[in-house]
This record gives sequence, structure tokens and C-alpha cells, in this order.
Amino acid sequence: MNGMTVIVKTISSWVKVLIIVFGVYIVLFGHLTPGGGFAGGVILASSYVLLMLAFGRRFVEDNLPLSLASKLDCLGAFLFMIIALLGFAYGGAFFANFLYRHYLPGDRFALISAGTIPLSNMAIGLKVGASLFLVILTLSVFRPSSDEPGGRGV
Amino acid sequence: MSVFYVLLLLILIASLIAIETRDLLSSVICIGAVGFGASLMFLFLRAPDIAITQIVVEVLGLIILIRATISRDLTFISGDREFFGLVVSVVIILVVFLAGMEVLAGLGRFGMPVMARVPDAASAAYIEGGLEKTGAANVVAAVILDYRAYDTLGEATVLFTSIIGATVILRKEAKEALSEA
Amino acid sequence: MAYALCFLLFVIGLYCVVVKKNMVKIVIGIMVMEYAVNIFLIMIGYRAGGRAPIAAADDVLAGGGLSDLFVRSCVDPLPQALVLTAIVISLGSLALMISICIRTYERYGTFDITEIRRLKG
Amino acid sequence: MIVPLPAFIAVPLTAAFVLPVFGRRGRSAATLLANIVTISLLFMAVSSLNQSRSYEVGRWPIPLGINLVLDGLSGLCLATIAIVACGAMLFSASYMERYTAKCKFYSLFMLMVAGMNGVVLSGDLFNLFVFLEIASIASYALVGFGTGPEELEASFKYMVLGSIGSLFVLFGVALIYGNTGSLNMAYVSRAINESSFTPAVGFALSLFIAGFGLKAALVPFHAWLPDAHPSAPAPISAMLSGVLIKALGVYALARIVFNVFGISVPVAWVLVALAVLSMVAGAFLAIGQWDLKRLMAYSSISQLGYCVLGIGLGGLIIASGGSGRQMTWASLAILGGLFHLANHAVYKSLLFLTSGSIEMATGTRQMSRMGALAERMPLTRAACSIGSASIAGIPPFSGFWSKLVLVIAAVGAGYYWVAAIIVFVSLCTLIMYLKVHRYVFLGEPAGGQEKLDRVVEPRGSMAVAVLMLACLCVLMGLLLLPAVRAVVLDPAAEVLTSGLDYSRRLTGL
Repeated sequence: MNGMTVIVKTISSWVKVLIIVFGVYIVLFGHLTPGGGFAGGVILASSYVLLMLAFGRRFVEDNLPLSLASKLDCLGAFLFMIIALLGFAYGGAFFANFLYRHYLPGDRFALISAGTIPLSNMAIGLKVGASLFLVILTLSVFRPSSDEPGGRGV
Repeated sequence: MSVFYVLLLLILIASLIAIETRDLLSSVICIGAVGFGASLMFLFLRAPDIAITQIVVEVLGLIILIRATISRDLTFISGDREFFGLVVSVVIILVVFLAGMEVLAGLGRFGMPVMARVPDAASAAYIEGGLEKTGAANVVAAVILDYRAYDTLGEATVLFTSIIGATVILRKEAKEALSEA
Repeated sequence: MAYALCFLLFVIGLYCVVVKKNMVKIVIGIMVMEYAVNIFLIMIGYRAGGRAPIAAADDVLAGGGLSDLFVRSCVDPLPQALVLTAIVISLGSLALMISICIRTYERYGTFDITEIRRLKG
Repeated sequence: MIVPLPAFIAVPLTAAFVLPVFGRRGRSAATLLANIVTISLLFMAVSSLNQSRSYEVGRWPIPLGINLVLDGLSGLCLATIAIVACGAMLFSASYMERYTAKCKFYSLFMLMVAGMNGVVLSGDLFNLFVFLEIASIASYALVGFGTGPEELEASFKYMVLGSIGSLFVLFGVALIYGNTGSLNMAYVSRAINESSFTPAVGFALSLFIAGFGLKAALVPFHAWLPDAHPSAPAPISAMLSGVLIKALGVYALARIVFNVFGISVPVAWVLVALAVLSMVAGAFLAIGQWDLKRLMAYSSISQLGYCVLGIGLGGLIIASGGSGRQMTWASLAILGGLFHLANHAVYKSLLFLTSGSIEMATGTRQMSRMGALAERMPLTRAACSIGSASIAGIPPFSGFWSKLVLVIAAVGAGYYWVAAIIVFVSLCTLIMYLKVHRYVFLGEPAGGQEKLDRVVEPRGSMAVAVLMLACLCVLMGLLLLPAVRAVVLDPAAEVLTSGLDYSRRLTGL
């Protein structure tokens, strides 16, 4: 799978930037507009899927290897957990929105508002993007092995 | 109001085709149509968050499903299960359906949310106090990431679990090549 | 009536899971059931002529409270939060199910569950 | 010591998020970390026995936020989960050397434990569903861990039926929300019992019974269990049979039926009927099996019937509205069911772990291809004998005491036929485990003497895990001593007998 023609490659490398910007926007403004970490994360993952279709799997794997994607996946989940635990430490309860209540109320309808909600959105966006990219890559990398007993071969 | 019925009928027809067609690829495409119908439905039901999430999730889900069906030699399927089992299961499902029809009347008229009927519903408090208590203008974001953030932790964990599970299921060698045994 | 159509969709999905014998078809049946539950939940929270539960700047009164119009016309946000969770859960289980299907196809060379019968009893 | 309730979920989840980062080279570190986590969970669970409190996540008062509820029943379940997880994790430290991706195995294991703890502690219906899904999805992946043809087939079957069960539960939650406008169990219970019992609530209850019945593998819904439990690696079989079906099935069912909907006579009869069917059918199907782990899986169905029987019988007596004397028998029956639940968790996980040792030593699960293992594997044989004696109800091992309590309660309340069934199924269980001993440990070596000579007893952590559970099996009978009973079993039974007080306590009305 070497990818498609030059036209497709050129266009998709431009479109990729747009998709990533859109995904980041959806993640960052999730507390003000529709969207949020999940939708944004899926959009981020789909930009890589587009690259995979245009340039072939090899290219994407060189840029974002499986091991790194899996580490990002763990990191995103871990960050979300850290936010919850910080709520325990500083806000008095697991998942308390300590930033909004005590430290950084922010202005209404501004980007920096709502305390931990944008932070949670970012952690979830990272986690969802990495994990969906990972699963699509794993599914497309998978080739039936011919030497295992019971394997059918290609 | 009628737009909901049109969309629901569309979804029903698409899902029937998806279930009954013999070509796996067309059935996957029909399930895509169901998903997009559902996404439109969410949009008209004033749930833009869900509509966006549904549409992007649908795209990725379709990619995953097509990955499973494409380039398999046998995408056409033939024959159904034996007649007797079919009849029995259809009868059981019909009974479940009729029983369910009886109880849906208790839900009140469509378009009348439960929070308007029940006095101290949590949802009313979310709408009234969401902006003030959490600072998020999007009440749905306030619910999923502050009021019910613990659910969202669970949801992120479900995704994490299934991704780990998928990589485990698809790994190359399952058994360690034991040198001494 | 709208609820009934939704429940019909759920039952159609259940029929597909119980009757069909192709693995991908079974997965599709489960997806249909998931759609049905999601639409059902959102429909429970719908308010006729309502608006999305997202406050805009002109909904805020001078005193800092929300306008009465906003409070009375919003659709129910709680089912939307639940459905968001349910959608992601269904995507996760879809990924795992498809992985199992692909791996099974590699082992048996078929998606037909009547031919995949090594376990008995 | 007061353990903050989210710690029961946060500790295993954090471990699960960290563990996959350990690569091949970090395996021993990962093993150490996983064992430390299970052991600390055990300490936390034991120190939380006989406590009763509620924790509001995110400092939101219910019903706005989600609350975690610890009471006697959840404390008992937490302790059971932690004990079995501890044993299975110790066992897998060396057992899982045969497989690749060990770190991911530990991660999935931790996710499963976290999911079960979440289910047991949750005070919110939708939250219960979410954690149910975590534990179930982790278990689907673990059943297929070996990626052999049978494992994949079992995993797919399990996953399809499990997903249907989860969707039933979700639909039930949606119906409940549509009718009561709340998701918090205490508020839902208040709303249901203030208004009259509408058909919608009844339908939701039947959806819950079907959904959790699928998770618990009660007999009409049991098709996945005999495939899934044997196909998993042995420590996972121990977890699945030992605690998963109980935490996701029996516990959730009991909590919802007793504390949320309130027990009524027809529902109690449904529970008793499902239980009796499971006991009898499971026992009969088990006797015919030649696959060692499959036999144990069927016997799990039958033993699970005892737990549901105790709970259902207690509910039946309560719902029939008896006098004070009858109430004593009701709480005794419930106590017997819960005691049997804890006992079964310990001895069934012990039996599955020994079957793992046997499978590892002989390379087969077919009993016809084993034989005369008694000399080569004395420890395994001793452990298996203790486990079998317990499950068959031979005094003084643990299973005897819980069955005795059940029989006394049934006779005392006047349900003689129930007592007869309990004794009869117990005899069937004895027969099937005598069969195991006859063909596995005694008799002629099936593969010839030289094959027998290569069989070695497992050592190290596997032996420690088996020994620990075997000792527990002997000691579990002590739970009936009045002083211990007042701490462990009585508060748990009290939660179910008091029924709707659950909601009154939490909502403060």
C-alpha cells in the first residue's frame, strides 16, 4: 500500500491541517459550544486516517509509531485520573471542580473558564484520539499469519 | 413533529435492509445510513453535542466495519437458520414487543420531558444552576465533566479497555515460545 | 407512537442478533439495538419546541442569573450526557467485537457461526 | 481506618493506566506492582467491613451528582473480590509466563477488578451500567486472551450475549429515567414506591432481571458460561467464576430487586424458580462432562443457584409478610445465600487454580487423558480435595456450613421441598467431584509412565496462591461464630432484609 496519486497526497496534506485545527477547536471550546473531548478526539484520529488512506500505512507508522500511540493513550487516561485526584487533594472530593470553586473562576463565556472542564476535555481528546488511531492502525496492520496452527494463510 | 416520524421510518427501513440484504458490504453501508439518520434525528431533537459525536463516531465505526468485511473472499451469505428456530424466536420477540408497547404509554406524551413532570428533577437543577455552579455555558459539558464526571471516567476507561482488548486479540503470537519446555 | 417506533427498532436489532448466523450481521444487530436505545433516551428528554441546553450571552440577566425563557425552554441535558457515554461505549465494544471477528475469520476462514462449532455441550 | 471510597476504583484504575507502559523488559516490575495493588485492595476492603457510609463524588449532593455507597453488602462483596483477585494475581505471576503481552494482561485484570468494585459501590443506576461495561469488556478480552480458535469462539459468544444483557440493562435504565426522572437508586426507589406500581416499572424490572440474569448465567440465560469460563486462562477462570458473575449478576440483581424496587411475591418466586432451575440443570449437565474446566463451569451455574435461592427464599418469606418468627428465617436464608456466595468465590477459584496447575503439568483438560497424578502432584491433590469437599458440603469445610444454614432456614420457614432440592443437588455435586478425583488423581496413568514422570508440581507463587485459598476454605466456617458474624455476614443480610430503608437512609426522608 503505497498511497494514491500526487494530487490526492498534496490535497490531503493540506486538508490534514484543517482537520487538526478543527479538532483542536472542538476540544478547546467544548465547554462553550457543542462538541467536547470525545468528538474532537475522534476528529483528530480521523485526520490520521485520511493520511493513512492517502500516503499508505507505512508513512503514518513512521510519523506516529504504534508504541508511541499506545503511550499517548495511557497518558491521556492517566491525565484525566490526575485531574480527578487533584480534585480530591485540593477540592475535598474526588472529581471536585477545585479550579472553578477556589482558584480560577474565569469569566463567563471565555475560553479560560469553568475550571477543570477544559482540562478534562483536553485529556479526553488526547486519550480518544490516540486510542482510536491505535485501533484503526492495529486493524489495518493485522495480517493473518500463515505459520500458526489453525491459521489459514493469506 | 412529523420530521421525527419521517426520520424514524427512514432509520427503520435502512436497518431492515441492513439486516436482510445478503451482501455484507451493502449491509455495512446501510448501517451507515442508519447512523446518519440517527445523527440528523439528534440534531432535530436539539442535541447538537450528540449529533456531532454520533457523526464522527459513525465515520470511524464504518471504517472499522468495512475493514472487517472488505477483502474477505466470502462476503455473500446464503441460507438462514432452520425454520423452526426462526419461528420460535420471532414469536418470542413479538411477545416482547407487544409487552413493551403496553408500557410505553406510561412515559407520557412525546415532547414532554420527564423533568417537567417530576417536581425535584436533577435536570432542572442542571439547567438553572449549570452556568453558575460550574462556569460552563454548555450544560451538557457541565453535566458530563463536572456533575457526572465520574461516569465520564468510566466511559474513558471503557474505551481504554476495549482498545487494550483489541490489541491483545490482534497480537501476532499469543503463546511465548518456551525454550525449555 | 414515536416511542413505539423506537422500541420496534430495538426489537428488530434483537431479531437480527438472535436469528442471523453471520458474525458481522450479529454485530450489526447489536449496533441497531444501540442506536435504538440512544434515540429513545434522547427522545425522553425532548421538549416540543425546545432549544439546545447551551447558554448564550444574551440569556444571562443583568443580575447574573439565567433568563426564565432559557430555563423553561431547554431540552433535558441529562439524557444527552448519558447518550454521549453510551455512544462511546458502543464504539469501544464495536472495535473489540470486530477484532474478535477478524481474528476468528483468520482461524476458521468463515464468518458463519454454524461452521464455527468446536465447542459443544 | 476510614478508606475514602473512590480509592477502591482509583487505585486499580491508575495501575491499569500505568501498566501497559511497562514493556517486555519491565515484566517483573509490572508483576510486583500488580500484586502490590491487589494486596493493598485486600487490606482496604477488610478494613471497610461493617461500615456504612456514602460518598458524594465531586461534592455534588445527590441526586445532582453520583454517590458511592458502602454498606454491609457492598463491604462483603468488596472483600470477596479482593481475596479472589489477590489469589488469582499471585497465581498468574508465574502461570501467565506462557503467554505474551503480560503487561496488558495485568492491565485488563486491573480494569476488571476496578469495574467490579465500581459496580459494587455505585449508588447510581447509570453509573452501575458504565462500570458493568468496564468489567464485562475486560472479561470478553480476557476470555479471548489466548487467541486460539476455541478461545475466540467462546469470546465472541460471550461478547454477543453479554452485550445483549448490557443493552437490556441500559434500556431498563432509560425506562426508569423516563418514569421517575432520576437515576440515583435511593431517589428512584422513593419515586417508585410513592406512586403505584405501573406497568412501565414492571417492564423495567423484568429487563433488569433478564439483563443481570444474563450476566449471572442463571439457567435460561446460561449458554455462554460453559464456553467462556473454561477457555480463559486459569486465573481468569477463577476470577470469572469466583466473583465476576456474582458482582455483576447476583449482587446487582439483589441490590436492584430488594433495595430499589422492593421485593414482592411474584418477583421472589421468579428468583426462586430461576435458582432451582440453575441448581438442578447445572448439576446434571456437569456430571456428564469430561473436560475438567467445563465440568467446573457447569458446577458454577449450579452453585450460583444456591446463592440466588437463599436470597430469593428470604425475599419470598419477607414478601409473604410473616410474623417475627418468619422474619428470623428470612434473614437466615438471606444470610445463607450471601455466606454461600463468599464461600463459593473462595473454593471455586481454588478449584479453577488447581485445574490450571493440572493443565499446565499435563497439557490437556480432558479427564480421560489424565490419571494417577496423586503421587506427582501432592499439593495440588490436597488443595483439590479441600476444594471438592467444600463444594460438596462435607463437614467441616466451608460449603457445609452455608448449605446447612440454607437447609435450616428452608425447613424452619416450612419450604421442605426446597431443603430436599438443596440436599439432592449437593449429592450430585459430590458425585461429580468424586469423578474428578477418580479420573484425575487416581486410576491408571493415561499417557504411560514416562509421561507421568515429566509431570511436576507447580512451585513458587502458584503454590502460595493455592495454599492461601485452601487455608481460607477451611477457615471460612469461622465466619459463623457470633462475634465474626456480627461484623461480616449480619450487616450484609441486614441490608437486604431492611429493603427500602436503603433509600430512606440516603435521602434522609
